[in-house]
Amino acid sequence: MTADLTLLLPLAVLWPMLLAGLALLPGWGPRMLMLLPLGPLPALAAALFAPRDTPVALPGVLLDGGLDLTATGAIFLGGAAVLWFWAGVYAAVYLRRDGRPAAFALFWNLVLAGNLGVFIAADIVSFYVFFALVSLLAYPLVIHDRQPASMRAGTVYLVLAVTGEVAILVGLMLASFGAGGAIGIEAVRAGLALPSAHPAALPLLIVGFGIKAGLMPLHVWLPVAHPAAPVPASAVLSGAIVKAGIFGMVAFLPLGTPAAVAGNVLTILGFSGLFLAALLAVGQAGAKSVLAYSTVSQMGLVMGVLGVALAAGSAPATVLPAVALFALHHGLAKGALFLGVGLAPLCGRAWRWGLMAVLAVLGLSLAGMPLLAGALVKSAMKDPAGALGAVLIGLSALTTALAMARYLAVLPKAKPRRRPPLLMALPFLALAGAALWLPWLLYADVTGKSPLAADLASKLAEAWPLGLAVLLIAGAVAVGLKPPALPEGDALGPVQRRAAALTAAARAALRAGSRSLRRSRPRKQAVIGEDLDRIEDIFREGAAAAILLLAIAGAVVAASLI
Amino acid sequence: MDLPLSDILSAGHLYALTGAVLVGLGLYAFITQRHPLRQLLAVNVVGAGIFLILGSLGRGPDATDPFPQALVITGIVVAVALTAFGAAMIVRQAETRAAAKPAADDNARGAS
Amino acid sequence: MSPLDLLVAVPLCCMAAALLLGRAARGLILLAAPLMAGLALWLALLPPDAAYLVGQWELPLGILLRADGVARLMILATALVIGAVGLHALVEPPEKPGHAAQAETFWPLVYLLWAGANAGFLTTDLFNLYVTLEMVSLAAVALAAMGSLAAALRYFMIALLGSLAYLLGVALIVARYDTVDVTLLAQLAEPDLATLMALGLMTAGLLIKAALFPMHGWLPPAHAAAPAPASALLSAIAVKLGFVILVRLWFEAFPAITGPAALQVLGGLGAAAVLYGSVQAMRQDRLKALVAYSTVAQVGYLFLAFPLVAGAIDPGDAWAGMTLQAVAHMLAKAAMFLAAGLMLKAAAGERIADLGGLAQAMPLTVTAFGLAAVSLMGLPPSGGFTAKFLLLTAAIEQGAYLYAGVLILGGLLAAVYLFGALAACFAPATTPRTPVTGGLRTAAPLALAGLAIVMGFGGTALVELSAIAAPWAGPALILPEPAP
Amino acid sequence: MMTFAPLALILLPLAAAVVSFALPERLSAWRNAANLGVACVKLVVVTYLLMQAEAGLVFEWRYEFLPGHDFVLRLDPLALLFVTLSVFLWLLTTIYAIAYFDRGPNLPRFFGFFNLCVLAATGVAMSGTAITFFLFYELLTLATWPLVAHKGDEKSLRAGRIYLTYTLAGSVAFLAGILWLQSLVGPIEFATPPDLAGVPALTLTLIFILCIGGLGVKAAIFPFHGWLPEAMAAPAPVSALLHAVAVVKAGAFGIVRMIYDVYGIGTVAELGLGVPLAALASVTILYGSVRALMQSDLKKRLAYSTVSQVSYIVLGASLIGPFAVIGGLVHLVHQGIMKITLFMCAGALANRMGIKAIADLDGAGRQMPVTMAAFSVGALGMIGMPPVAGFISKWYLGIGALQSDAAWVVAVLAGSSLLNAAYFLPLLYRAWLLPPPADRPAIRELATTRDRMLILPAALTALVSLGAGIFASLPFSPLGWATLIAEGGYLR
Repeated sequence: MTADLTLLLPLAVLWPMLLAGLALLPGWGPRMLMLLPLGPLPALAAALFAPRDTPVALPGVLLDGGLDLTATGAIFLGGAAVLWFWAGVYAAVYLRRDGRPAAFALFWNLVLAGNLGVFIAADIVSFYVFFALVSLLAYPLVIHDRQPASMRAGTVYLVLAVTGEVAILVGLMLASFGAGGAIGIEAVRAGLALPSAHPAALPLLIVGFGIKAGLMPLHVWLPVAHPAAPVPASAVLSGAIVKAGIFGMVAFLPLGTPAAVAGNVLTILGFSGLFLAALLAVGQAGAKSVLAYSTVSQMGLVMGVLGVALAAGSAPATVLPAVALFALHHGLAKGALFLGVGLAPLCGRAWRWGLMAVLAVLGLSLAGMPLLAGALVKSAMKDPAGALGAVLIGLSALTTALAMARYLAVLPKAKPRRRPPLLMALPFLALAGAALWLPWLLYADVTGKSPLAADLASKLAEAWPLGLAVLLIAGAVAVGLKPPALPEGDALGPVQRRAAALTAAARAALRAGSRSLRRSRPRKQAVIGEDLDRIEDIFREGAAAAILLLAIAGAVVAASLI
Repeated sequence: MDLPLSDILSAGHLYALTGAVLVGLGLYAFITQRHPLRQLLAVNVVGAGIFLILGSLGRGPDATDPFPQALVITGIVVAVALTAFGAAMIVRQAETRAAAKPAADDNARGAS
Repeated sequence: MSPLDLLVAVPLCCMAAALLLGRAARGLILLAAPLMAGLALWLALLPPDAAYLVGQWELPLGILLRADGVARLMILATALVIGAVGLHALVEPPEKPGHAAQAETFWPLVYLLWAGANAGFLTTDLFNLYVTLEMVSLAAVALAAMGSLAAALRYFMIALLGSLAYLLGVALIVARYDTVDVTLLAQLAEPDLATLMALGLMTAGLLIKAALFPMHGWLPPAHAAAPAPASALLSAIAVKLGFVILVRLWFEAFPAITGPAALQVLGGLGAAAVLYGSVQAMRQDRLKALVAYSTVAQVGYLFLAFPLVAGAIDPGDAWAGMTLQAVAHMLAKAAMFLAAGLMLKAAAGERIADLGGLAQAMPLTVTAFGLAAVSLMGLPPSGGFTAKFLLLTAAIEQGAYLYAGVLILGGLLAAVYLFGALAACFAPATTPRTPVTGGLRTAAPLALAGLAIVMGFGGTALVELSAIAAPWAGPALILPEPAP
Repeated sequence: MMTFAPLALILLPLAAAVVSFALPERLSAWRNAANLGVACVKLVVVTYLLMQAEAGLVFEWRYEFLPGHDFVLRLDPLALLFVTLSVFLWLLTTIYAIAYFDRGPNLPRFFGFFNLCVLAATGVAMSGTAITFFLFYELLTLATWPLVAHKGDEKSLRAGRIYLTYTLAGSVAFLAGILWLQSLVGPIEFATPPDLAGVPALTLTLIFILCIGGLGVKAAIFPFHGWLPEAMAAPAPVSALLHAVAVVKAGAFGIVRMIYDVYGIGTVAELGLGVPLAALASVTILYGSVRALMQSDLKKRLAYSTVSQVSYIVLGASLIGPFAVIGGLVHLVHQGIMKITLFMCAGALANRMGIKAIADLDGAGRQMPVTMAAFSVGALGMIGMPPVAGFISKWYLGIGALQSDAAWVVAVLAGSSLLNAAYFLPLLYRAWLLPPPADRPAIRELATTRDRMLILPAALTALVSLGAGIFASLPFSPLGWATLIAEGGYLR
């Protein structure tokens, strides 16, 4: 029985690839779009039923790769599968009039395969393959609508994704070498903890995964790329794909051995992202941008906590379950929030109020409203976050709440008298429900504590930042205060302009240089040629022959006498 | 090296020396003269000098060595043949030139 | 009867027949070519100590013919070259338009050249060598005269000068040693002034015949102007006789008295010839002039080899390299001249730039040119490569890096000018070409060039053949076992 | 009989060459049949040999072509790697070439020299002595020259001239080097590396520089790479062949032989020659990439990409570590498959739609999706994106560099990956995402047999390069074979 169930792991990644292949068949594009929800089903089954920590070897594949489902990985996998499933249902409706169904289905399924594969890879090579798949092939999803803004966003995305890939590749090489050439993820992580590990390995990995997960200064692609994609794709980008970066850190950070420098840097960057990104979110004009910044913020929280744990040398078991749970909640909630953006124009009148209510609950949950799932996962995160971290997490409720309020405020206006189609509403509600329910369900299993352990009063007491936020929002609304309008991708614009100017300058310099190299020297050949002609004329004379004859005869005699 | 002149002459060296002088004269003419006919004659003078040298070698104190003589005869035959051939070519060239006056094929580079 | 005298007698008879038959003599080559090839092959396969005394006279006076490795290879190559050139000339008579009589004079000259060359390769008597030298010169000048009388006349004068210098040297030798036989001289020779002067004069005279730089002035005009088959014979065979006689002089008659410095004079001139000939060839814009200058360069290799042979501890490789260079050049250069002749006939003019479109119009002829070029450049697999490889190995082993450098550079320069000509054939045609191809016309150069290439595969056999009765292997005529 | 197997691999293409030269154009169907038939027979022979070699058999054929110098054809595993690659790719290129030219001028000549190239490349692979290697190496130069100059226009002739200038200069340098070495240690056989103990270090270094310089010309190592972009004037099948298999690989292969089978890694390390060579290769890698970025012609960009990529092989060989040499060897195969894909696609684009400049690529993906899909796989592989085969090479090279204490090489690899992405991804962007120009007529990509022959070989090589990456650790995968070679010979 178990033997059969381990096969769910390869099936989880092969099945979407098969679906992707089918999308290539001529004329099958629309059909495969309808079948998008089928993709993550084996993965869901695997997350539920496949045995944990039982590696499946895949002899001959890559460098004798393998798949393995860890307990943490299972939560990531399950959450991603749920999100992908409902987003798939949503996409099937949302994109039914789309002009490029085959392309969407193809890349959707490939990214899905990569995303799921990241969570179950047992060796670094497979991991890297899946990571590259999810990272680079998400590009077509970002630019799916081909609008100029999307294309620009796609370019930024691609540049950073490729940079991240290279950083990860080099980091993994260094790490694998440090681990004596091992390629198993466990062994490599153990190797990173050794004092002999290459000093650049860990930073490179953090940079690489950080780019994917939106670590603060490297996050610039995220607020431009996530909003550019079609709604269901944004949902998986922000909900699931970002988690690949988080999972990378989960898999490779050598928790349990103190790594002060890397840990502290990660902490600082993570927590500053937590606040800065949320504040930047407030300045955004588009609902999707707000959500994207919110994602940066929330992922900053996760990475901050991971940084603290890394610096302190906390055991993985004390950190990872909480991180997984947090990621699960954030993924599902953020997915639902994104789907809400797509639903908003379709919800007239009463539907609008219902939608807003669900979204508000989700927002509050993200902000850590007591009794909601978000508070639960945040409380789980406070343990490994240390004292300061816990305070910061508590404070973040304020900024998150502001961001969420902004989100609700800029939600697209509804067209009158529209009813949302069932197959778009259902995924939204299902994801929202899952986000609010699953953490409760899993809390005990994962953390080993009862979700209701802490008393209600203390939780409410900890919610004061949330109250402050409510007050601030009410005040702002009352006086008509408008947030500043900030561009998507904050620092990106100026950087891009500088880069363009530099490139142009370099091009011009190179061109000038090559031109000056090509400038030919005056040709002397003709002059030498005339001389050669004259010499040859001399040789042709009989007189010259006679003289040379005597000379050579003399030379031979003289040389023989030497 | 105070050989009296008579000794030199009696040893047959007179012929050899004359031959050498002829060779020198011929060479000088070959170098200084440009016309093919004159060059041909100059070469013949050189040849005559060489044959004189060869011929003088056969003259021993008591008997004549036939070997150099044989060589000289063969050489003269060859030289005569070649001279005739050369003269024929020079004549032919003169005829062609006369036939096609302006087409001076001598000054063309390379082949003709 | 022995192949040694037949190889001389048969061409002489053919010459007589050709003189008598006039125009009808052309067909004679159909008989002579296979016959001579067979004789040459027979000669090559004779036991190592084969010799023949013409007319039963004892040595100082008699004419001894003997076949060492060099002679065997040269005679075989001569038979192949003249046979192929003759068959080619059968269908492509070497005549200028309006000079139909030229074709008549061609055939006797060919046989005269053949007889003279064979006799020269076989004999070791300095005076006989003089006679053969003159036979060959006479034939060569007459062949050259088929193209340009002026060039031929210049050739004649200079060649005559060379002959006389040689003769003077022979006279001095006779005076000093009273013998002209190479093998006897090897035992008698002493390094006195008379001998050295004789050697110097003979060498200088022969260098004219062999057209070694700077005495090559007569060659390019004569070879470039002659009809293609004549040029082929001139470049392939006429210059080789001078070379072979020099080999006899320096390595057989006077190895004891030729100092290293004197050898360096020859080697240095050879090296200079390689470079100078190549540079001049690069500058030519007419195809046949280019090929002619290529001969100047290729002759340089032969003399560049002299110090390498003399300086080697085991001279077998260098010796073989020198000999094979001569043979490979014979085959390749004859092929190249024949191919060039056909190409120029089809082309718009005689310049290299006029060759456009020929690669398409007459691919086989261009292939022949190309294969010959490969051998001349010393690219593998080819006889030229084998020869240069052996020489280069010898040069490097002796630490003669200057010669090694010239060998390498010469190959590169050859590539520059020969590929330049080949590339021109690939250019598009400015006007439609009427290809001159078919039958023996194309087959002859192709076969010769093919042989030059095939030589590259039979290196071991050729090296062994070249070593037969070689002077460095022991006293002449007391012959060693063939190398295992 | 089996000792003749190497000889058969030489004689088969020779036969095809003779047939190609001899048959007139109106019998082109027969010529095509002969070419394909011989290619298939070779493939069968090689498959058989591979299986025999797996069992440890080594075939050898020798002939004394000059006293003391043997002409040796030897099928050791390294030779088989290259032979297999060339035989496989040649079959595909032949199919492609038949479709590409259809009824062009001068095809007998083209296919004749084409087969001579196969012969020479196979010979280079199987050479058992330095001299044999040189013979085939030079033959390769000669046989490819008419192919480069095939079109006969001024550009092609110029390219041919430049090609010859470079390669002939290179081969004489190589010849001088090996002759020098032979004069010191006797004939060099790869199977029994010479004993270099008595040779002064300076001499060895000079000889090494001569040889590597000579081989580096064909391997297009900076600063000897100038001929390669020029050679783009040749028709597409030739470019594919020059760049993917025959010429550049022969150079790189020779460098591997030089380091591992002539000098031996011990001597190279002792003389300190590995690091400078690796540095040179690194410079080439980066320089080629930068130059590729500056090109506006599709084939030129691919050419500079080759300059860059081939040096990976040299890099792997010069790093002298187990993983590095595996990486270098496996890249020999991987780069071949991927680059031939790219060139065949570029040729198909030019042939079908007249696309030559990069700016013309707009919308090509929509009109020729199969071609562009294959192109994309090749390009992603070049970048090193998994699971395409190029990734495996880079992985091994990176780890190998670390093993050899050369962490800076990893930075080179990373930089090169970024540059590769920078010059390949815009191509894919144009082809897939931009609309085709309005005036370009619509075509059906796989309408006729000829179209399929033109495009499907590239599709197949694209699939193979995917497969070589995904199934890298199967026993007969390129990686498996490279590991076998390394373990059998170079890791002792």
